[in-house]
Amino acid sequence: MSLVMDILTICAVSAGALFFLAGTVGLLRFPDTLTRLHALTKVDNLGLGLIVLGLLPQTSSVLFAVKLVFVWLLVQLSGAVVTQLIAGAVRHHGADG
Amino acid sequence: MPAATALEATTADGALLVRAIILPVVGILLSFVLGGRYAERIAAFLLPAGLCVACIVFLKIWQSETSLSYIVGNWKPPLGITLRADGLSVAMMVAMAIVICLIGVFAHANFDSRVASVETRAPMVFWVMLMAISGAMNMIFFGGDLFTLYVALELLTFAAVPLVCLDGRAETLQAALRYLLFALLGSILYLVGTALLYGSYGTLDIVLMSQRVQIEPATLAAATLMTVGLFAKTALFPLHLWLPPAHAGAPAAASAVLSAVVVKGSFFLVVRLWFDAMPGLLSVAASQFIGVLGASAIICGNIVALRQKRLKLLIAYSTVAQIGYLFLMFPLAADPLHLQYGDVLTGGMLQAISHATAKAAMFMAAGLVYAALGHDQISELGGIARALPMTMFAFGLGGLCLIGLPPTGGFLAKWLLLEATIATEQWWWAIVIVAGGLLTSAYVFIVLSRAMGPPSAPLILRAAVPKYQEVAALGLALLSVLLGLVALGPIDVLQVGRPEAPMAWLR
Amino acid sequence: MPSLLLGASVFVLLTVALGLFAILRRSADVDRLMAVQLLGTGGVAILLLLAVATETPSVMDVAVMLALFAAFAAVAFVRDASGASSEVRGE
Amino acid sequence: MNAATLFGLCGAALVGIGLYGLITNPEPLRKILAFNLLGSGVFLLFGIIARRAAAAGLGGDPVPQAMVITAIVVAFAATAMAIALVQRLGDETGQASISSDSSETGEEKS
Amino acid sequence: MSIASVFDVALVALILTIGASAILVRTAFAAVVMFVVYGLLLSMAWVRLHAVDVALTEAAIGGGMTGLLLLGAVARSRSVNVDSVRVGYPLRLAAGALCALVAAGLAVAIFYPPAPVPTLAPMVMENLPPSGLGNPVAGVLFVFRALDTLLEKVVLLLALLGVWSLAPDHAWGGTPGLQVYARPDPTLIFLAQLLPPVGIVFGIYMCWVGAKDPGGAFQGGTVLAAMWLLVIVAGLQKAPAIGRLWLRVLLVTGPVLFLAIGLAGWVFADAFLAYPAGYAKPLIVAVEAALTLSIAVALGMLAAGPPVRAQQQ
Repeated sequence: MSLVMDILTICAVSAGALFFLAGTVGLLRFPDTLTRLHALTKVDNLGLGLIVLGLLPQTSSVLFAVKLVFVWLLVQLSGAVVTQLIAGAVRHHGADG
Repeated sequence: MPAATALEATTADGALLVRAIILPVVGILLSFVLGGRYAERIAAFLLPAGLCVACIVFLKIWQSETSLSYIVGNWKPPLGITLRADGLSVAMMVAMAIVICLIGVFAHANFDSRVASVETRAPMVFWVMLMAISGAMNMIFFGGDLFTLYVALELLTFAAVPLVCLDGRAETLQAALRYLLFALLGSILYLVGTALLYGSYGTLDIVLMSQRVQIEPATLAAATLMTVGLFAKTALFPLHLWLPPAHAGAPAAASAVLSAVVVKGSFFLVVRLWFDAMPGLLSVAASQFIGVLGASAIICGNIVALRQKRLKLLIAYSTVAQIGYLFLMFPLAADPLHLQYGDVLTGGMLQAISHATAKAAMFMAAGLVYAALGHDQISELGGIARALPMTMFAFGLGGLCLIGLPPTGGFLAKWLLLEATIATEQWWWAIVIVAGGLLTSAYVFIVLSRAMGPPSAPLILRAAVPKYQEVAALGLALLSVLLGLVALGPIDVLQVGRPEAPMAWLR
Repeated sequence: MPSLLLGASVFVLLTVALGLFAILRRSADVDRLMAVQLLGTGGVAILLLLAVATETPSVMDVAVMLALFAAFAAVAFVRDASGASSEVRGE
Repeated sequence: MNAATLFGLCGAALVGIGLYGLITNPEPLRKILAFNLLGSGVFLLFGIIARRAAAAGLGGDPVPQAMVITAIVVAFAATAMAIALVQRLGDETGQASISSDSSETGEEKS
Repeated sequence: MSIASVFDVALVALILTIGASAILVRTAFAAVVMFVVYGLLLSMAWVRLHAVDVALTEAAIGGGMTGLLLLGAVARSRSVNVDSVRVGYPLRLAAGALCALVAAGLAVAIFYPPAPVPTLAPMVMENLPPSGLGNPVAGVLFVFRALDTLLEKVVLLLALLGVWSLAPDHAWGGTPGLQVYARPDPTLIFLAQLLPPVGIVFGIYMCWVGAKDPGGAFQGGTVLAAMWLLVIVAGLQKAPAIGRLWLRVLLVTGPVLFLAIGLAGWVFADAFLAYPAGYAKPLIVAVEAALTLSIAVALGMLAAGPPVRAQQQ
């Protein structure tokens, strides 16, 4: 059982880390601000999400697990709002902000 | 644990020390809730109460000839904090309490909080900050722990900076900003030192530290950084640039507090550091270097003061010079061959106290002149001595004290320092002291002769000066003169709690 | 398992660092803001990994703290942008 | 070299960097920022001293840690006061020379 | 080299680079953004130094609140651009040499720790049980060095009064000049409605957990302050006038309670700031709760700046 869990953890955390890499590459390569913003949201959603998913089997208590999910939700919320705000600013002032 | 910790306990009257610190804190908290209209009344009650406590502590220590200590929360150092009062602290405490009280009397005219029907800005800020300064000074005098002293130092900074720019003009704001940056740099350097010392000795308690301290790289680095930081706060010579604009730009009562009281706080910490926390660590070369800084301050400060056109700036530059005298005690006290330790410390402290009284009187006098004339151009002071005789008399007496003429406190202080230069065969400092006195007498004479001369145009006083303000200034000036008489009386109190001789030389 | 999680945290730190430099090289303010956002998320991930790897639950509170404060830079920035374009209320 | 020493060297370097910024940067706001950097370097020194003294089942000596918390709050208060001063100064001097600075705002963003 | 040390080396390198560029970068805005990033990195460093209490404080105050203050200042100073005359090259060189000397001196000082490293950790742990606290840092702050903590609250109040003192005379007693949105922004309002309840719960949790785990009044208070500021910035609530009685009362509640309990210790435990045996924990928790509120209000008002508008009667 614990082996399955460990494999799950390894897969999910690695995948999450790869999404961080992918998001970063996107930030580097994408041509304009809005598409770079898009890459950033992928990091927020999937990168952190997968890492949290991978960490869940390793937690020792329920409270711990709840906190993990809570952190993820919090980042979702603030990430979404921040991208909205940035996008709005870009629309108002052009990419130079 | 060393034996001394086991012995140390709260002494019978130690609780007085806590009272001296709590009183101002209570005043600040009360003023916030009751509002600025009551701030002055609270201060009018609490500052004299603080003076009473100070006098009681002074008498106890003078009579019993032992220091007081109080262990806060019954947690002994190194874990807890101890408050200690020795001769140096009580002498300074009483002097500062008197000066602050008289400044309070003087400030009533400018910061009367009851004239308006609602809370107003300047009175609220001034009175709360005045109480905060008195509390912070007490904390600095009693604090037995280097980190507590850091907090006290910050308390002093935050109380002093807003006083500089109370009138909100651009140039005073600039001065306040510069002062704040210097002060913050000073306290952060001090903080680095406490970190390193804690890392080396596992305590920040001054007495424990003095038992454990050794000459090693970390300690020397810590001591250097702390000293430089405190120099910046005290405005010793190359780090003095913030002082003249800040002290000259503030309202008269605030200038008096800043010049007379606030700079003494960081100076006192330098003394604590080198003579109590790390006795004997000061090398001869380092002490000579500090002496050179002090000497440069005396010469440069006085020369620049001589060239000032405005009275308040002249007094501010004279503060730079007088601070220099304070640091002459380091080369004189650190001389390894002659143990003139005690007398030199006494001289230094007397200089601090007499400068406090004289300088406060002079700033008040300058403030009154400004109020009466609407300017403080020295060249146009003619006739003011006839219009405000008491004020100019106070200014003159303060000037005598700064010059160091007998029987003033300044004379006694400089005499003790001069004696030490002879005893330790360091004649070069004697030249500086005498030259400084001559330069000081030159600018005091210039101001007085202008003031007594005839006016160029018929003198019109813009405002009547309240009598009690003049009396407050004169009172302080008389105190600075009478201070010379302490030689007959309680001067021994300064030696209470001093070790017989600096220990490290004997090691 | 702890060493794997630590390794993952090193990986995330390095990618975040890479992204950080790239974004900070650009001169537009919006890109700089994205750097803050990226590091906020990356920092949360790193702290979570550290918390589990070293079995110190309290580290997770630090992650919560970062997540709570991550939005603030953007809020302050947009406040500036909208303040510059139109009248700020009350002034 | 252990972790404590590494972070200690980092703290020492930050003190140097912050001090440099405080001395050489003419802009008050940048000076304030440099002061904060300098402060955080000093706090790190406290941190490594605490870490170095780990004992009794604790990851570090709690006494310096508590001191850092106190010092961080004090540093924040100092920053707030300094920034308020800078802004008031800007208001006072800005009113005198509003015309001269309007041309520079666009340039700074590019 | 273990993985942990690879992490540490990478973190230190990143901190130093970001820190140096915060000083050297050209525009003030870029520097402030760097500083915010720097604050985030630093809280990771504190985690690595096993100082979670400090990491929490640094994340909240060092990165969050200071960043907010600096960003706000940069935003306003843009319209009044300061002409940045660079300091001359020789002076910069001299300053660089001096700073390198200081850094090197410090590096030497910490490179050679004393042979048995002095520590108070065992003494703290030995004396902690009577207080009923589980968090040694809270023990130091509220039991052993309570005087420092009390005085620091006074420092905070003085700094606040100092900030207020920069108001023009006519605005005294009025509302602070915290910049709010001109137009209500739906996204921001959404955030300001959703985040504060979460933040408030977390702030209270921080304060409550501080007795046994990392956390406490400072960290909790900062979170509450941040949430308050968010609500004000979004325009959902107005910043209070500084003359308000409730504001003043909240500001002093914590210090007053602390002082009162300290004075009660004089009577009941025969020393100022000592706690009577058996009552230590409830008393400390009460003090922390009151302090959390006071700190929240003080930090929030500090960040909000001096009053600029007279209060409408």
